[in-house]
Amino acid sequence: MPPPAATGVKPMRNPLSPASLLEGASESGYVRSLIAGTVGMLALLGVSGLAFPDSVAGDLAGIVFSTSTATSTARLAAPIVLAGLGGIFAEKSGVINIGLEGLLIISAFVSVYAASVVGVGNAVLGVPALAIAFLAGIAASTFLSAVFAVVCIEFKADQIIAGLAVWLIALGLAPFLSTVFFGGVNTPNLGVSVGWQYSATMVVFATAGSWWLLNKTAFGKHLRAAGENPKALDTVGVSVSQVRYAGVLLSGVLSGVGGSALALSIGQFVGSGETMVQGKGFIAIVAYLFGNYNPLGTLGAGALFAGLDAIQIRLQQLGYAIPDTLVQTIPYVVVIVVLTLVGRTQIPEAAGEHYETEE
Amino acid sequence: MSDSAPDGDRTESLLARVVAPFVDRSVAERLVISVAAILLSIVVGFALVLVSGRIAQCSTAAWTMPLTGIGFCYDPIEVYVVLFNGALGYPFAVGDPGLFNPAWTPFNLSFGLTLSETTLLIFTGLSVAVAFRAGLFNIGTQGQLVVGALSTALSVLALAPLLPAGPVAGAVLIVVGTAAGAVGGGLWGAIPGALKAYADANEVITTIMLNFVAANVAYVLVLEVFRAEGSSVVATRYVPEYAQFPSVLFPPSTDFALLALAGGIAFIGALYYFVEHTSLGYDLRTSGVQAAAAEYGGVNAKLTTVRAMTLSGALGGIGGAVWVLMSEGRWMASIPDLGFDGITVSILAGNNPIGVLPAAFLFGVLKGGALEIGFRTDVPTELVAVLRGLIILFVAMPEFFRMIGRYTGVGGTAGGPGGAASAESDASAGGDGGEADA
Amino acid sequence: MPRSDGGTSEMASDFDRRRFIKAASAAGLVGLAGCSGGPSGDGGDGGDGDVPARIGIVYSDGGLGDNSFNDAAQQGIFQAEEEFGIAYDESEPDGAGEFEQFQQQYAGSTDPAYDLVCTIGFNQGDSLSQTAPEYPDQDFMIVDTVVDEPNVANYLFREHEGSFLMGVLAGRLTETEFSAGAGETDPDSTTVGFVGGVDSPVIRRFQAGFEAGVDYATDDVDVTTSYVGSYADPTGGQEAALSMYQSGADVVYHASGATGVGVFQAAQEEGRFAFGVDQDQSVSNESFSDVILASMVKRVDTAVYESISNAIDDNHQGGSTTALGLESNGVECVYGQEIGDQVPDEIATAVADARDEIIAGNIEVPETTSN
Amino acid sequence: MNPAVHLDGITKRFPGVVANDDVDLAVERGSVHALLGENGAGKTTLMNVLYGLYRPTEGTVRLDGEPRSFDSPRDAIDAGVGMIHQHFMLVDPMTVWENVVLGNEPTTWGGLRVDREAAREAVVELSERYGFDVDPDATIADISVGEQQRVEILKALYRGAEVLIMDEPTAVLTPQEVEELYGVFEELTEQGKTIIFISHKLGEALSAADDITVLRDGVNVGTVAAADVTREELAELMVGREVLMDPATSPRETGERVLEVTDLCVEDDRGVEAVSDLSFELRGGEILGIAGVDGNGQSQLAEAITGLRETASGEIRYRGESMVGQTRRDRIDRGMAFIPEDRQERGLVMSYDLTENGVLGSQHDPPFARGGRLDWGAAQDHAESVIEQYDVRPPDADAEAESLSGGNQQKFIVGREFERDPELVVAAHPTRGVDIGSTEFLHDRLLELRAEGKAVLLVSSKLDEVQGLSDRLAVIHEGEFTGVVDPATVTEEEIGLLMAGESLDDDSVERAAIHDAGGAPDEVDGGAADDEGVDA
Repeated sequence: MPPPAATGVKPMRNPLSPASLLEGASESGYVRSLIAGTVGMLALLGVSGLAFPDSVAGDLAGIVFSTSTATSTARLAAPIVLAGLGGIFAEKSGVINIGLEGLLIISAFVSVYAASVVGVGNAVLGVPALAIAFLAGIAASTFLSAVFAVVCIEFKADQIIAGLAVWLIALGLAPFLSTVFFGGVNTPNLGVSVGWQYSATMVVFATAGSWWLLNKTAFGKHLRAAGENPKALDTVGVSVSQVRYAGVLLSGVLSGVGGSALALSIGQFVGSGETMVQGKGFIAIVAYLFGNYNPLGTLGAGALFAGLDAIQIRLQQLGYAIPDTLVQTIPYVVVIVVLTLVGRTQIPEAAGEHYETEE
Repeated sequence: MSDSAPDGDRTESLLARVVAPFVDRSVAERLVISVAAILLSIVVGFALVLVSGRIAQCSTAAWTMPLTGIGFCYDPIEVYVVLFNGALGYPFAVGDPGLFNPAWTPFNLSFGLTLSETTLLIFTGLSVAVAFRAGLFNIGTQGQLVVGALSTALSVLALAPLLPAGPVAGAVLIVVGTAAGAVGGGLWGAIPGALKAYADANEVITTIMLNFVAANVAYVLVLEVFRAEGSSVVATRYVPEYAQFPSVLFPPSTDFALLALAGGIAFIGALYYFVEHTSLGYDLRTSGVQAAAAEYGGVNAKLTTVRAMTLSGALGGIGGAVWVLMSEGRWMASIPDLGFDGITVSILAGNNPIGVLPAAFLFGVLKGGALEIGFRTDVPTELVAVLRGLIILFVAMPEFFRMIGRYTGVGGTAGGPGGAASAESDASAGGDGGEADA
Repeated sequence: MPRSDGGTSEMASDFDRRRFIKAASAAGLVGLAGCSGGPSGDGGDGGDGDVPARIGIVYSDGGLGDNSFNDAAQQGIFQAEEEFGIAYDESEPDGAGEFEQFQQQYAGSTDPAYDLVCTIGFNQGDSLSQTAPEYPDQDFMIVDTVVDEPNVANYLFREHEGSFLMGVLAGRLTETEFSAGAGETDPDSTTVGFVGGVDSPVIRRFQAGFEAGVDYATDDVDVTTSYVGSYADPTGGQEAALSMYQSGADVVYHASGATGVGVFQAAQEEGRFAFGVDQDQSVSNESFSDVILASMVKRVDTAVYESISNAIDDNHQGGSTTALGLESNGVECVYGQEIGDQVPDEIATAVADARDEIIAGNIEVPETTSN
Repeated sequence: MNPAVHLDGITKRFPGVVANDDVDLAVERGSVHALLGENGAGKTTLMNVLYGLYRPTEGTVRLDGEPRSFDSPRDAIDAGVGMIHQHFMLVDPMTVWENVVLGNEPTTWGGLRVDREAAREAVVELSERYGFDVDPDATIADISVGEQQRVEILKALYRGAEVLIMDEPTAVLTPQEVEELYGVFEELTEQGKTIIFISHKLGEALSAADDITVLRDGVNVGTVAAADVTREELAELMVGREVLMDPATSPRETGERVLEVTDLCVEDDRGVEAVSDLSFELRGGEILGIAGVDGNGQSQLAEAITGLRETASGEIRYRGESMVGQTRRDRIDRGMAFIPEDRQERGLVMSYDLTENGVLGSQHDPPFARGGRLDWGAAQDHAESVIEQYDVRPPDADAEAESLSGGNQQKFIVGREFERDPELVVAAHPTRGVDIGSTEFLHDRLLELRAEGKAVLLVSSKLDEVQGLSDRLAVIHEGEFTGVVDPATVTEEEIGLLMAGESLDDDSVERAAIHDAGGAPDEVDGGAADDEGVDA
């Protein structure tokens, strides 16, 4: 009998061995190299910053290692990470959801609308307005994701195109409804806001919960199987459709949390142009691809992008004579460079495919 | 799909699977589904207008529902009359005796605007379509258009003083400017192509990122270097009048030139010929539907990827050139989202170059009609954006319409537009037969 | 020195309430399945009856609800509606590409015909310079830029002058120990901030005036500036302002449309002050009135109202340019309605003095930034 | 006692097709039953009925005498029927234990956590009881095909299967693994399990089964005891006519050296060396067979030679010319034909019609392309001529490739490649999934080509095929030749040992191989190669 073909190359390891969380995060060499690269860069920056405190490196180090940057990162990362986690569930189940941006937009609007209807300070059945706002935002996003799920799973729509449609619909619908309700594409300000600590807490819980759900529960295994080899799941009697519905709906729920948190942190929905979501849903996709479908990796990637943005904001204020608009370009260039260096991420084998049970 | 499928083809075959249903579907069925999708989105939009017309507050009812006497702030019928009739400049005399408006000429402002948008969308639609055919999802047409437009504006502005003003110089400048746009956009498009081919970087992500980069870099360049003296907006100087596409027949304010539209149609023909009747076109679309088979057939996958993205970018760049030389007369920040609209055009067209023409026209109508809606009615113009999204959503789910077709016994291709419409009414009426073979 | 303008502020809050009524009645619709909302029949205006004038207005991109520029213009329309009973149609273009089309729609329309088309925002200027000559019989007005056509009345605001006063105020404040409402200064730190929307010549004019004002008022106060890159990104505005406050800024002045909401938010979080722009934002953004110490008000509403009033009187000021600076109160430093009156007198005096000096021509306020 | 499985009068109709026509089948408890038939005979459909994937149009399924009606595989599983598909239904990136318990995970914490320990224990316990040697924590992608198969069996047993259906279980195994599988069969039947396996190989039905049921065209043409029937009788039952069991090879006349491979190393997609230091040569008029278990570098070797995969090191000379660094296109232009193993992924563009598929590979060459323009008229003529000569059905050049059966798809590919007038044909598993009739036809074509003096490199995991057709037979294991033998004299057992990576001591076999393989590289570089390089 021939020995296993590849054992000598890739050490057999059990991804679920009772190892540390960090072990789970570095599920592949890909994530490991990302982590190593990031840590290395930071170390380099720290050392050169200490060595030459008055140089660019010193300034940069001062920015990167400040608490202000850290909290800023936490705030900016929330919608990206939450939507990114949602994206993992959908894509792991085999449905690529590129409509995350749309889900963020619709939940951002609906949460503000719901809060204004209830009236800030009021409560319905003892539930305070802001909590209702969150629930409403989540419900809206989940509903839209359910439409997406039906269209993709029931009617076998092309996932990429249906996802684009979700984005376009939300991009039109939110300002449309805002105009109908409030007379303009931007809503008035609620006058209250949800502190970033709440968002950050939600991010932590959502990340940990997602990690648990994906790696420790039966559902997580079914999800993975639905995305890798739906037939294997089907033949053991688990409905692929149901698992995929669950995956897509979860993407709606998580994006709903993200969108609501985004709007409620300001207390207002801004619907002009690209809306206040400003492409965060697309960055979320990049984040979970970057994080290689690992919730912790996604958290890291989201933090990376948000951190770059936070640094960018602070760099501007140092008054280097670089045009601000160019500084704003840095995160995008970084994404391209990193993607070029690390190359492909592992798309689930059956993602994007329709699955039909035989008869 | 077999176990032996090489890992290296995963992304390619994934894309191929995504793209495949959109390139080989029979044209007739495609047409029926597109029309049905448009009709269905109109129906949904109708309901949306009704509901929001009940929610919004106004002093007088724009429309009263027959029989019920319930008043609505928005008139859902008028919305569509204004949308489609208005986009053409009101050729139909709705409500008045006689079908046609006798004073109507095609060379009116609204129709000109519609055609102007159509022309621009032809180029961006072709740009997305050609990449799609090669199995590449180019979200970056917008960035390629921005870069192309800037190349056009700068090259024409640089060259104009060297030539004696006049129609000859105009022709030269238009040709050079368009070529510069193609080169600029093509090079910008080649970047994600090369990254995809040689570094395996997902082109969806890189093109999205490059859109931001293009917008920001072009903005800074114009703001800091090429801004017109004294201008308070971020824009270059205007290119000379004679170097812009002349508006023949249509009022100059339409920003529409028949010549540019003719150029767009010529490009459609050329691209169709390229894809269907040339060896390189065969390489390109074979890579799109089945990358592994293309490689087997001696197609250099990497080169084809770069080629397709370059061609796609060049088309986007030409779109930018036309925008500069026909619409705006200069490069200006806040370029409209023609590149993103190109994605929707291409999808509606089934990524078929020929289909791009009607699809671009439809979105041109939606654009022209949106302006009319904003102007004539109280309905927020974002309605049209919602309609656009719905059309894309419905076009993406042909299975839904096939199902309706099966339930109602309406054949896939027999009915044409009418067939699809009756398919829906039949479905609500209960359907007759055809259930047995489900 | 005018403090807050009672009339406008009352109207503004009235307007906000109307919006919330809409939202509330929508909730009613959800609850009662269509028993409320819809046409009310109590307005009585907007019919096709006798109106002294019919006005078309094309807003700047960014849309209504920015609590700023566009809303200010709309106030002018409301005022004219209330006082003259005019009829109006308004359009919110989606982007710069649509300005020309909307302008032409209004200009070319014969049923109804518009007595005046108001175009709001500098970025409509180039479009209008093409539209206006094509419709020589149509009257236009434009805010924030000059279109040199006989049928266009131009209204220019000297925002740099107003911003200069904000700079003086900010510069003096940050050196003083001061607390009011939810905010306080840190006299040890001498930094103030400026948050811009999109980096562009117009916003740089605000920045230039502000920086010059700070320089004028005091020697050793730093101005940190940041552009968010959008007029619709309150999160970005919040982050930019937060980092300014956290690195010691006591006051942040913004010129960034709806992005500015984030600046106010940040001010509240950090217990510092913010300056509003375009409108008296302590009124239009009432929930932040405890940190909005003052606003650089551009009387866009006045410009709109005046041009309509002229149109009714058949006195269109075509071809003329009305420069609305400090002298004509076209731009002003308006103190916030809640905490503005707590500004120490000597600082208010310094601001008022600077205003006089500018009007007298003794101070030349720059329009461009140094770098 | 009732039979464990009794299918009674099963008829299954699909639109336009009767897949099973009134089939009866009775399988005794504790027995191994082979379901034998050609491709398309209805074997798989029948088993899908038993497994609940299809509902029968007519007829009943009885288990232990009780009539059952399954709406889904879940019902079948609950009733104790397990199925091991030909393509394993395993999730590659997951571990063995995860796959075994998939869908029936033991959980703790009120369902919030999969009880990994319990699951592993169950897997270990099961594999010990049946003598399987499987690491429960190994990732599926990392284990051998034979082990994967045992994981599939474990999956079924874990779910309490009493009846195991196996679809072509030996298709991907080495002879030794096949033997081990038979051992597993014994172990299972001893403990009272019932096994039904689907096969189209006479030999394995005869050696592994107690009873054999032969299906032809959806009809049960007979159930026989394996002990009472000969190979020839079975074959006749299967095909419905007399079959020549061995392809007729004629003595060879080798020509010029066409292909020389020296110290070739090739990596697979993961960057692992799949072909290691391989050297051989191939002459005109010769068929070199490469036997081996799938996944031992055959695919990478074929791809490297045909230009679909880069070489890591070493030399490939084709007609005297170095091919390293040359593109796929270059090799097509120089007359290298390739029948790929995955015809639906590579060999054909499934959504193209045959006219379009007919020019695949020649799309830049006359007569189809002139000045960059494609002549669809010429392409159609070409496709029609291939269809006619190679008996492709339906004979319609406008038919899309995906509408053809596997055998006809293969015939079209073979036709297209042979019509290029190649000097070298690399044929990878040319008859995999092809019915007996078409297989015969394709074998004849390969022999014809050989007779014309062309060189053929035949890669196949079917031993009888490579043994029957080849002039020389190289056995590959983990990217290396474990032996080059004379197919006429070597025994199946010897090949099996070689396939498993062991070497043969028998000097005579080895000697023949060395003689033919051409030995030292320098000898290859000199010799005839130089003369031939010119007239390529």
